[in-house]
Amino acid sequence: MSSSEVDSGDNVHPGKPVIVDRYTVGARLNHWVTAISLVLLALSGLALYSPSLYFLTALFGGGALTRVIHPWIGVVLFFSFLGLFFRFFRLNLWKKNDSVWLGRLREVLAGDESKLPEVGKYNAGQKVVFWSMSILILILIVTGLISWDEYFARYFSIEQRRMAVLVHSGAAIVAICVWIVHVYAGIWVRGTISAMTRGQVTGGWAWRHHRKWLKDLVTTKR
Amino acid sequence: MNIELSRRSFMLGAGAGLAGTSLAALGFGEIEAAHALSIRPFRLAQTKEVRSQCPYCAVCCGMLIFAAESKEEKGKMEVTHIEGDVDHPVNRGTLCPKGAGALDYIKAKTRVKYPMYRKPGSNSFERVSWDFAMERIAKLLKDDRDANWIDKNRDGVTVNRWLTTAFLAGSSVANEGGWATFKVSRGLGLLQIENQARI
Amino acid sequence: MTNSWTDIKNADLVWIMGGNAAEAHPCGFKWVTEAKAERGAKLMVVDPRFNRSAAMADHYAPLRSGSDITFLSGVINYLLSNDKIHKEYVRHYTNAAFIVRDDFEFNEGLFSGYDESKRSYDRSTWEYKFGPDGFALRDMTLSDPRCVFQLMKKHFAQYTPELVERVCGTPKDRFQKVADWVSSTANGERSMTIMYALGWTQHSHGAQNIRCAAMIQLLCGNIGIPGGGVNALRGHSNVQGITDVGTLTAAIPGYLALPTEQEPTLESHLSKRTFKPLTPNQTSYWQNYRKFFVSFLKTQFGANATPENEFGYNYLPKLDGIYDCIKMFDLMHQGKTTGLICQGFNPLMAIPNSNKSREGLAKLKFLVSMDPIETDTARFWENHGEFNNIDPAKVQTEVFMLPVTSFAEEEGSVTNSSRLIQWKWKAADPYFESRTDTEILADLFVRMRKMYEKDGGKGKEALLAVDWSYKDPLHPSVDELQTELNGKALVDLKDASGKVVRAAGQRLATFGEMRDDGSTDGCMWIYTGFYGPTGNMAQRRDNSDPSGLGVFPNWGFSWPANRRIQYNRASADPDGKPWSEAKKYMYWNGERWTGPDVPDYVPTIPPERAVGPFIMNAEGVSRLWVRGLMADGPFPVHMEPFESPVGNIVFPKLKGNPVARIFKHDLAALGTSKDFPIVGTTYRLTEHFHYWTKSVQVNAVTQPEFFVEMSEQLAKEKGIKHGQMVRIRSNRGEVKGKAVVTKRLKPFTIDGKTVHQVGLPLNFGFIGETKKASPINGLTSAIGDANSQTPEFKAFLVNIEPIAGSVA
Amino acid sequence: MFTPVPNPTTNPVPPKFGEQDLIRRSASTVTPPAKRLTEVAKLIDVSKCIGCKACQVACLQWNNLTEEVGVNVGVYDNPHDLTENTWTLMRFTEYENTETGNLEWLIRKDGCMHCADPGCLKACPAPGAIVQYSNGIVDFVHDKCIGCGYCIKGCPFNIPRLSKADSKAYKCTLCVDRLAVGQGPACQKACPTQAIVFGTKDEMKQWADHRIKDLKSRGFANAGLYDPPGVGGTHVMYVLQHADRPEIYAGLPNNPTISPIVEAWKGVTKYVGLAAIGAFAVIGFLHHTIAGPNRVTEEDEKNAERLTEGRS
Repeated sequence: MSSSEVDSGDNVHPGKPVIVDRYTVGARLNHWVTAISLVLLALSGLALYSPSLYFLTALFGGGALTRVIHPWIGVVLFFSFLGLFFRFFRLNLWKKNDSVWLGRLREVLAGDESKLPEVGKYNAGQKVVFWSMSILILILIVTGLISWDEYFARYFSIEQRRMAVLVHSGAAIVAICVWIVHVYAGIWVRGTISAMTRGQVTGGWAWRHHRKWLKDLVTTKR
Repeated sequence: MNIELSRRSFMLGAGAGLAGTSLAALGFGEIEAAHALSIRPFRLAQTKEVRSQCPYCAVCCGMLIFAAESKEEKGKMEVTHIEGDVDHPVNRGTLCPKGAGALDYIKAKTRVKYPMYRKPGSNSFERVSWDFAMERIAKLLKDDRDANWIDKNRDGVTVNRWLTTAFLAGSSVANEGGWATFKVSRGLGLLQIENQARI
Repeated sequence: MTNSWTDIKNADLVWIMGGNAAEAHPCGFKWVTEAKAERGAKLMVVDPRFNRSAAMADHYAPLRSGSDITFLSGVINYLLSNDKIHKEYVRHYTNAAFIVRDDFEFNEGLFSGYDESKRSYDRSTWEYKFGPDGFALRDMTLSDPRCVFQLMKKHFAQYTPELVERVCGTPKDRFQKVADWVSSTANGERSMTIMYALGWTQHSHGAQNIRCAAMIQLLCGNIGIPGGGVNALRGHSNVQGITDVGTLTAAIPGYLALPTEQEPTLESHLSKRTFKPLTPNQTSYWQNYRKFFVSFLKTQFGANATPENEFGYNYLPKLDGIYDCIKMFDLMHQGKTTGLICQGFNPLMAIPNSNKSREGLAKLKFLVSMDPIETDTARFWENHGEFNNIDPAKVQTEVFMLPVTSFAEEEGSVTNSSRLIQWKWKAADPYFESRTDTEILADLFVRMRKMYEKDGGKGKEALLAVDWSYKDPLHPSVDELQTELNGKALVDLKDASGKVVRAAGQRLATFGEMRDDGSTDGCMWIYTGFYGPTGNMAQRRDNSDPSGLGVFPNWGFSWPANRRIQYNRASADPDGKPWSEAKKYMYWNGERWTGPDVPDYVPTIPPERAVGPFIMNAEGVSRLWVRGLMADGPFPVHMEPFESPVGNIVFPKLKGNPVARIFKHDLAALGTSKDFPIVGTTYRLTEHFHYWTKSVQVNAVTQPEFFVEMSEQLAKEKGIKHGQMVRIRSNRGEVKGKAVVTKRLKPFTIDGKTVHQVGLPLNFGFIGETKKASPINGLTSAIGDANSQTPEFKAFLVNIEPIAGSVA
Repeated sequence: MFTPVPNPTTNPVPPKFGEQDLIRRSASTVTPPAKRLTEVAKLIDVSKCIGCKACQVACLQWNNLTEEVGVNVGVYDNPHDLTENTWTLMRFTEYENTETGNLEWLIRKDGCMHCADPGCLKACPAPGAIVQYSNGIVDFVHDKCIGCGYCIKGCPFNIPRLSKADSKAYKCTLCVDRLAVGQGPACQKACPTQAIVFGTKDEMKQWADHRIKDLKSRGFANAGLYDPPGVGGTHVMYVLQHADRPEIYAGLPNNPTISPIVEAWKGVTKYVGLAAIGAFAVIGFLHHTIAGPNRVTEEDEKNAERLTEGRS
């Protein structure tokens, strides 16, 4: 099974069109908790990050509440993402073909997938998003805790706390960019969003974008 | 009062007049203006100021005591703030940490509010009336005085003394209270009288 | 203080020793920093610890606690042997020229007349030689071998810098610089002020420490001039006023004496104290003693004081000895005392040997505490674990804790350290049920008098003789009491020509108006004029200073006679001219004495009358030689504390002060350097005031907990870590505190031996906001100075050890 | 003696400055005032400081603050650090001067320096929570403070502290309410030895010169004024006996500046970050416009059906 691209819960339902189960209810819930946290974090974080976006604190009931809520959402995000991580990390492990796929980014962006290797459950782009988010969230939680003065100020020097906020904001910017890529990819690649809403995609979608996954699925679920 | 140079009252400089007028034009009253600015209104405004002096050491620094009606005891004036008296030639408005904190002395947790009495062998004080305390103390004093009074010594010299009760006089009481203390304690015939001068 | 706080700014050299002005009197110390900053003055500090004053000093010299006399004698020797003295001042304004009796002797630390069995001196040989005219003999050339000056030279010759180093542990160069700087003021051009406090008084030879300082200042001519003087920095706000008013065992207001039982009549009392001049033309102001004493009697007994009954003289109690606070607590400990009234006094904390004090208090039938705050004494019967270990059930003492108004809730006059009487106005109403001291005492007194009137009793006559004719006997007014302090004419006072100079009922303007025939009253002559006919001088608030010398003549009232610098006639030479322009103060203008101050002199006596400037002294001059006025010698000698890490190196026969009084219990409680090798010394912290501010939250914040200061070397030797809890023991008790290991304390080398010293702040106890602590006086010994009975708090022996596993 | 400010009056007085005198406001801009106030300063002369803590007490009293009673840990510094209630603190250093062989007890009053270029204000994300008046006062406005603690990180002197009670940041206000009625700060008024004096910044510099001259005459060749240019100068200045080594005074920073990390964070990063986010969004948009959506074709569906055939 180790080389199989199939996750527990994945399934395929022949028919017209073919329907493929891509994400279980648990995975989807987990994803959306993470997603909402991330959006809220981005909004509250940006509000505290740049005076020009301070108006966003209104969404959270003012500056002080924004400051109070942000780190707690961060904690939620961290544990939520931890869930996603353990769900998804195995199929996000880097494979040789991923490098090939990434090497042909031009074709990817052109939507010309015939020239790409067959993709498992996740393509290299998704894997990059997954791993960068994993690393960034780890950085964010660590630096976030260091700069969470209400509880942790006394354990760190000023210099460490200063560095932490700088790294935190840098990491957050990168994370937001990664998030943009992630969301955009979902929109651009039509038929993707249903994977996270209903948990299902069409067979055609799977054939087009994750052919190896579909094939493995058909094989294993025989 | 030549000690105060008016120069210094202008220290805050040119902007002051401007601030006053422009605010007035906006229709802000003084106190409201201060609130609007997030600058706390001056605490001492409309309190009663009294010139006093520090109760601690013998530099006897001049103090300004500010008082207002008590929240705890209606109808009574209580001290709200203390700072140094700039007019005073010795301290010139300064106070040491004791003097600067003298308000916390007036309001100390251990301040005695009522006459308190502890019975022999008891484990606590109980609140009593002034009348009870005074009557009891007077009785104790009289009993001891009557029991141990010496009007003449062995040589027949009139000595009028009472040696079995002692009086430790305070050194922070004012001179007038000090004199009353002397008059009463000597009037009773006490010789065991001391104050802090020796220690 | 001979001078005033603001006068310190006129000093060219400030010497702080036996005190820590920056710590204990920060706002007075301001004038030291002013002298430094604006005058370029130098500050030197000599102290066992590098303290807050030392932090401000240009020169610091350490000395072992208790060795001050040797250090100061070293300075005296330096001045005399190098002839660095103000010669004319010494010749004319001190008794240097006076010839001493031939039978006076000094041997191995003891003066002639010592009686070991009585531990006292027969002081009759410590006297001048008198001529046939009854006046003392003098040699104005100062060369007679029996004149005070020559005796002094001989007496102090052995106090060399080497000896100072051996005894005091002061490095020679550090001592030498002090002596050099002192000598730079022996010229009338520059002045030095000496500031001291309990660091000098709290020794068994404390009074002699101050003698030394006075002698140095006289040799330099620094008494009576701006920026000079010997300035005692007093503790409590009104300790000066309360001492003036005489609430001390043997006193009557204004430094008059309470009669002893050897004085059965008024005349026998007065004749001993009305001193005749010892040289021609002298003022000898105490000749007026009888006027002051009779006026006092008129105030105490009012209409009951008549010429027929010697003005009520025999109503006064008479002494059979003195009852100072050490004696008081010894009697209490012996179970001889029934009751104790503490008015603003916390003796469990303040009196030496707290364990003895606690045992004494437990033997009382009743204890009354009159205080704005709860004191440790008022709660002495309460168990506070190791800090006050007592079983309440076994204490049969009745205790009263009476609420007294605080300083802000009453009005009256208060006398500061420099004799300046100022007014405080009432700012707030009494806190809850509190009453003023006067109201409480009046209530008690009136009640007792009623009891005696109704039921009779012993000593009734004396009790009822006291004048209590206040308008409202339960509330004598401040105005009435102040009038009594000041004095008034009881009948029309007339001058020689018959003109009325003061109408009956009018308040007196000066003590010069007092009479000895009962026609004036006034219980405290030195204050007369402070509430004179023109009004309440203590309330004056004109802070102008026309001379710029910090005199402020119209601010309050400085007793006596509104004088700011005492002995100020000495600021001019015998011809009445200022010693120098730089130190110009009071001078003769051809008609009278003038200057920025009130002359300490009859203003119209011309210089050629050769009346000495020290008008209170029968000699007319100051005393380098103190005659028989001190119990332990006419000159200072090196004496060790009763508990000392070393023997007396200078006079091996002397054990402590040979004439200090020691009670049996206290003798037995002395420890030895074998068991207790470390010198302990107690002091207060700037963040606290005695035992009051441990009840003050904000002060508890700034110094929250008892600690002991020690050198890095001692800490290492004992294995004590910074901030660790340590135990300090003396032969009388023990205390626990945090270790403050500091570079500011250094071990001393005394006669080749290393001597450690620890510093023990005294402000902590078991009542209040600070962390609980045992009274520091649990360690100290109840042996006092031979003259003043001030306990030896500044030098005693302890040992110290770490308490395992307790690092802060 | 530096002439003290006369006693306060108990009559209400209009404040001498206010909102219209702000020259900086955190996370927002202000209209520069038409006329600037004279700059004021507090001068702390360490050589005159006896460490009595009167300033600490006066500060607590004037500002109605209550500090906890702590413990002794082997030093005179109490409390042991600045807190939300202790806005000023005496820090004690025992310094052995090897040149003179003398021990020096250096006692420095720590607290807000009221920098001309305040790092706290720069770091603060809440508009108007930190303000700077043209007379030099840097004040925290607690209604607007959100308690993020960025000011602490922005401060080159490590001064502000977060309150455990209301999670807002606190520090010395230079007694803005006293200055507004013409009084000096409470700590300055109390200081027994005039180790703290207060006046216009020019007066303070002159007074400092006078003090430095005195110190030099007493052998402190390196005596000098601490008015660090790295933060544009401060409105709390020190006279130091050893101005060449401020760090011996309980770690007073030598030539402090706003930390480059903070500068980076509040400066370039902010723009680069927002630009990056914007760029990603724009690129996405452009890509979509140019490349169009990536749709699944009929054929893809067919292929999938083919693959799964016979599997039902």
